[in-house]
Amino acid sequence: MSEPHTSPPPGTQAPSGSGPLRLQAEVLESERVAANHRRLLLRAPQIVTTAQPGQFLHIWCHPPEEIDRPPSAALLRRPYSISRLRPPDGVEILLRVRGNGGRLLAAKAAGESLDIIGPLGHGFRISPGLSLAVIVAGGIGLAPVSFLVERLGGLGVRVILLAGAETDEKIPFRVERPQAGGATLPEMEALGAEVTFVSESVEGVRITEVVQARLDELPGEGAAMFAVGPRAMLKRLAEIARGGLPLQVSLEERMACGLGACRSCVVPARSADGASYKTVCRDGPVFDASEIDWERLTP
Amino acid sequence: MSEPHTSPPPGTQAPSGSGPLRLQAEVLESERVAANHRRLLLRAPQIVTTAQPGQFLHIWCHPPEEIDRPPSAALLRRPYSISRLRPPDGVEILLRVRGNGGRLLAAKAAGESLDIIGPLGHGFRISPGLSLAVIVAGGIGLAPVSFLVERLGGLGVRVILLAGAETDEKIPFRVERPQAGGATLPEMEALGAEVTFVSESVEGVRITEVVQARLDELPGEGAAMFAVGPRAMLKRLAEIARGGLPLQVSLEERMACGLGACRSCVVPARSADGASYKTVCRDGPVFDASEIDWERLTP
Amino acid sequence: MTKPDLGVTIGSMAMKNPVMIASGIFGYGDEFAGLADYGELGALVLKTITREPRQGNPPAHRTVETPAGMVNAIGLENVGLDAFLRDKLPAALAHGTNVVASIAGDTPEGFAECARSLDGTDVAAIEINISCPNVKKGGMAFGVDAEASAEVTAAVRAATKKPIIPKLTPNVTDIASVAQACERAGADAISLTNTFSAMVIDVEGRRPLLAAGTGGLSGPAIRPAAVYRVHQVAQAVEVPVVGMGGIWNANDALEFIIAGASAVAVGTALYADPAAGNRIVAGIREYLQRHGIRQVSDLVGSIQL
Amino acid sequence: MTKPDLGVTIGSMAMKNPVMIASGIFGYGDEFAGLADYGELGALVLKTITREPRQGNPPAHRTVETPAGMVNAIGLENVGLDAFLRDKLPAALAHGTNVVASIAGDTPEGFAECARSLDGTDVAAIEINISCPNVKKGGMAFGVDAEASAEVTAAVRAATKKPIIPKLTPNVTDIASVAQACERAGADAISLTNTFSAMVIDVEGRRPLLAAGTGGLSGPAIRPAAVYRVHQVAQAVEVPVVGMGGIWNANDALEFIIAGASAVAVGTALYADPAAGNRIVAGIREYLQRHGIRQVSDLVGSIQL
Ligand SMILES: Cc1cc2nc3c(=O)[nH]c(=O)nc-3n(C[C@H](O)[C@H](O)[C@H](O)COP(=O)(O)OP(=O)(O)OC[C@H]3O[C@@H](n4cnc5c(N)ncnc54)[C@H](O)[C@@H]3O)c2cc1C
Ligand SMILES: Cc1cc2nc3c(=O)[nH]c(=O)nc-3n(C[C@H](O)[C@H](O)[C@H](O)COP(=O)(O)OP(=O)(O)OC[C@H]3O[C@@H](n4cnc5c(N)ncnc54)[C@H](O)[C@@H]3O)c2cc1C
Ligand SMILES: Cc1cc2nc3c(=O)[nH]c(=O)nc-3n(C[C@H](O)[C@H](O)[C@H](O)COP(=O)(O)O)c2cc1C
Ligand SMILES: Cc1cc2nc3c(=O)[nH]c(=O)nc-3n(C[C@H](O)[C@H](O)[C@H](O)COP(=O)(O)O)c2cc1C
Ligand code: FES
Ligand code: FES
Repeated sequence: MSEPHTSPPPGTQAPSGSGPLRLQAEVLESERVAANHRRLLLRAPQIVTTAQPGQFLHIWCHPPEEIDRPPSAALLRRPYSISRLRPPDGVEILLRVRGNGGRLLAAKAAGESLDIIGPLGHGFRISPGLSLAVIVAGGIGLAPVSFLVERLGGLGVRVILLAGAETDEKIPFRVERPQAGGATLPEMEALGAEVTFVSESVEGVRITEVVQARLDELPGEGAAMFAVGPRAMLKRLAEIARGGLPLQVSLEERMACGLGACRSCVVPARSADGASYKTVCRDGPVFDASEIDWERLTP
Repeated sequence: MSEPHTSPPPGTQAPSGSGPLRLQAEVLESERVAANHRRLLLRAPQIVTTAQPGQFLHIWCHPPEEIDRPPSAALLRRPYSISRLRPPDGVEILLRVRGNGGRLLAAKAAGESLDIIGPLGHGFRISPGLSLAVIVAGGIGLAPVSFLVERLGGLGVRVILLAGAETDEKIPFRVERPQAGGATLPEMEALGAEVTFVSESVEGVRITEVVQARLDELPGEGAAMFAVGPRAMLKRLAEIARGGLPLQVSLEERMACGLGACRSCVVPARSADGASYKTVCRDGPVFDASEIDWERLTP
Repeated sequence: MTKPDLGVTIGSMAMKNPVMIASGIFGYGDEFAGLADYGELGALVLKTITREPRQGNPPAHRTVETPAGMVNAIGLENVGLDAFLRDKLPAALAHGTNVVASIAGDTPEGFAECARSLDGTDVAAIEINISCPNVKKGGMAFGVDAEASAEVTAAVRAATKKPIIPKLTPNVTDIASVAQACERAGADAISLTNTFSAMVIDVEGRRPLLAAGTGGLSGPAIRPAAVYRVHQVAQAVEVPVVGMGGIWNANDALEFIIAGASAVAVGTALYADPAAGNRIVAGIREYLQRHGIRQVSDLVGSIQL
Repeated sequence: MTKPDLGVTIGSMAMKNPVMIASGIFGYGDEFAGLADYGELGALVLKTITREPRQGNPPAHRTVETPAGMVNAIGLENVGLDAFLRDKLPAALAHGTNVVASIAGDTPEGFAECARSLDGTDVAAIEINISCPNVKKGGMAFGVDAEASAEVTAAVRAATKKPIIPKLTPNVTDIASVAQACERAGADAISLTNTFSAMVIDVEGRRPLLAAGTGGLSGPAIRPAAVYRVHQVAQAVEVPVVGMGGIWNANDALEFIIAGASAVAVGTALYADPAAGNRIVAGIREYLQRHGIRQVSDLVGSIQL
């Protein structure tokens, strides 16, 4: 499972070879899903037919027809994960409003259009023998998880989702705390995942501690871990998982082109030939943990 | 009448000495008044009590609360004439949508606020003996005219308005062409002006030709001309009026501060002491024609 | 935490906080009066003056907006030294904070003459504008050359006991060596940057949009280029540095301070927000408080490379 | 009117229109393929290559957005000459328009080696990158000095018959004299500008935001400063000039052409709009038609001062 995925191993669901598309996607719905978080549903049938979980869209945050006018804020496109597909033609993204780009996107109303390029990058690889997927997600890292859970469910893979955040407000989903048992995310349960959610502010633990505690329960065979979240979390997971579960991680880095051309978004990689950087936008965003040089990866 | 107006002659309605204010004015109404033209009604009681016809507001085109964030387009404020007062607290501006600034202002909805500085500059001076005012306005130059007509009417001055534009669409008012007689502007008639309107595309004449043709009808005593419009029109009027009617003109120039400090918006002036530039924003925008060095004024 | 100390010192000029208004932005300060409490700022640098009044460049146009910036070609229009001393300086001093005069000349002696006349006044310091891109003689012609810059600085040094602050142009290969030359010639501080030489063309008319042909670019657009140069100069000299170029908010000002500026000046931003300086003072104070930093001077040049 | 003629010639390189892609923006052209018809453009300048592969600057971060611009510190990461010739050039040539290779080295001979290897290929011209602000050795270290620039140009001249185009840095006092030195040393054209040295500071962390410390500012922010320099150089040399820096739309491109550029290159804008070059070609054509100008070359340097 830990081969570099420029040539995906047989049986792996590789992104189609047709290359990224640029298109105008109509905003079908825009909805507040939590404090500072919005869900946008876009009409983009071409994305629906080719996208893989873990891939992203590179989005021009201004009206498509204003492409001829240089903006100040959000001059560059912004990368957002594909959060979920809504066949036949819907694509969802979940956004946390951070700066100018997020603000502009959050203000889009149904009926407006977005100029998007995608699907971009390499997503999660699901090997044929997989029977149990442990997804670890932190904060806005939950954005691409629905898509992954659905895909895994469709393939008959059992899914355990271990999610965490500093506070309940830092994720784009509703948190439920039933009388008995721990906190959960009903929307993720509805997709078939077995969910554990911990918020540092309520449960007082970090998701990596939960992962560590539960590692022993997991079967050695047929299991794999998929992680999306802050770098500190991913680093810790890479330690925890070392030598044990196969681990794939989704990384973020500042981008310009989003296509692998400009070499903006590189992360330090381990590789035989000494070429030491890989691009998040094209080689990633999902990497096998073994591809990354975790020592050199800045937090 | 041709004294420089830094110290306004007695009897003249000079702007109050309190200096410009900066305030947040709520947009009370925003209305399309013609192709590419909008009327904004702002709540700004402090302006109502001090403004003079011909003065302007210097407007930050972005939301007031975004002043801490540098914009790209419309970094500088934009000058707009006070078009009309709606006591007790309303101030109207009429805007032709040109570039980024105009576009942003045109998009403001009722309930939003504008960060404005005003009233700025020196407006039209109305000398006590005035009995007939001939207002000549071209295109968007009609913006400040309502305020002037109302003020003159209130003082019992007879007002003849001679207005023109390339096409009917280039002014912020409705044009009416009755069966008998020439084109007129009903809204201006309603304010008490005797209106002649000519559109180059329909009537095939320029407003300056109309002015020239009608100069002889006018009494030599107690009459004055007030002009707002493109520089070419003002230049022509300065020739026509030379030695005859006293003429005041309102000029435009690119501004930064709007306050007289940065010396951006200067126009060549005639003056005894050889100081050769005056600022549109503070010495103007309304000048006595005799103050301007028309030869050196670029078109 | 007790209130952080925002005070900084530039030569013998003690400032209650590190925020100044940049030269040329608000004239001699009278027209902006009332739109903000300028007395609250660390210092006000007035429009550059010359011995004789100047009319500046021809109009139509003198300024033009560009992406996140503006280009100006005012051309040092100013009332001249005498009118400045008589009509302008008293009102500026009435703001109740440090007033810095900015001077220019066609020759080192031209600068010195202005400095000499200012020596007896209450100005707190003198900025030496050897960096105006908008005049043919003097201005940037001095600033692009380390020796010429030093010569002007030395001439001014000989003419006044006031703190003197040469203001540098970014339009040079090696701004640090110009700064060092000025320091050796007796500068008490160095300020930078003035505007970047620039040109905007009216494509429809196939003419420069500015009547002067060319001008100087200022505003947020130049901020990263200005921070770079301030950092270069701060590494190269011992005297304090006054940083400017595109400062719009407290974060921007802090970039300059962390890069090595003891004080900062706000320019173009004032046209949007006459209270930009005050807003920035408040933001710096808030930052210090949030980070538990007792005095702003601890932040100067605190960048970890 | 008949369709206007957009053709221009740079040395022996005939271009169907004056619009290029700037070096480093879209790598070797393969990743952008499919997002626009790059064959429709006048020329494609590929990422600068060096004799040996380079890893470039450390990440986190290599780029950061700034007001109307971006600062990059890629640091000439490239596949090296051999992999370029073997893997990259053939695909680039397949776009069906002029391909310009961009080269750099630590010494004049390093540049010459690259040029020699390119001489036998189908590249239409060679750009000499003596202006990269993001490497310690070579790059801008040459470009800030007229003599060193000429030395590199002469070494490359001796190594190839292809048209050679030194690319200049704006971070100099007198860019016209650097251009003239390159012209005398055998340049067939001059291209400018590369990025402005810049720095962005993470105020919360009190560190540079770019791991390399400093970088180069590009994008609309620098356009007026770039137009100025292109105008200066076009006045000073006889050879054609390739203008760039902040071009976003046809109006911007026309500013450079009217200022004296025979061709223009589009950089940062491509990140927002991969078809920016094509959009600009269309806009230039529309302008020529509207103004009844028969050929774009009539517009070059047509500014009335
Ligand atoms: C592959 C990938 C997938 C992502 N998916 C999502 C998602 O599904 N939902 C979501 O809310 N966010 C996601 N992000 C993060 C998102 O791209 C940033 O929050 C966004 O770019 C911030 O832009 P801004 O203008 O709102 O914020 P600002 O902070 O103003 O951005 C300033 C600059 O920094 C860059 N930047 C800031 N944060 C990040 C970041 N974390 N990663 C990369 N560049 C950054 C911006 O692109 C911009 O160039 C993803 C990032 C990557 C790389
Ligand atoms: C005293 C005064 C009063 C005015 N009153 C009105 C009015 O009542 N209604 C109205 O529609 N317009 C009026 N104008 C013109 C108005 O200010 C400009 O149309 C507006 O600034 C254009 O900004 P923009 O961003 O929409 O256009 P852009 O063309 O994108 O502006 C680019 C730059 O040029 C400046 N500029 C462009 N045109 C003018 C101009 N004519 N005068 C000064 N600066 C200009 C802008 O301020 C800006 O800095 C007035 C101008 C002045 C000087
Ligand atoms: C309209 C205008 C006029 C200026 N006049 C002067 C001047 O007279 N003397 C001077 O030293 N700098 C002058 N400058 C430069 C500013 O003081 C400042 O150095 C520059 O604008 C960069 O700062 P900013 O980006 O914050 O505006 C002027 C700038 C502008 C925009
Ligand atoms: C990410 C990035 C990488 C660049 N790499 C190179 C390069 O390898 N060689 C080079 O000559 N210029 C390089 N440049 C500079 C551009 O070619 C161009 O000169 C500069 O960006 C100004 O143009 P722009 O404002 O249109 O981007 C690079 C620019 C950027 C933004
Ligand atoms: S963003 Fe350009 S290589 Fe990844
Ligand atoms: S705009 Fe500053 S003086 Fe008029």
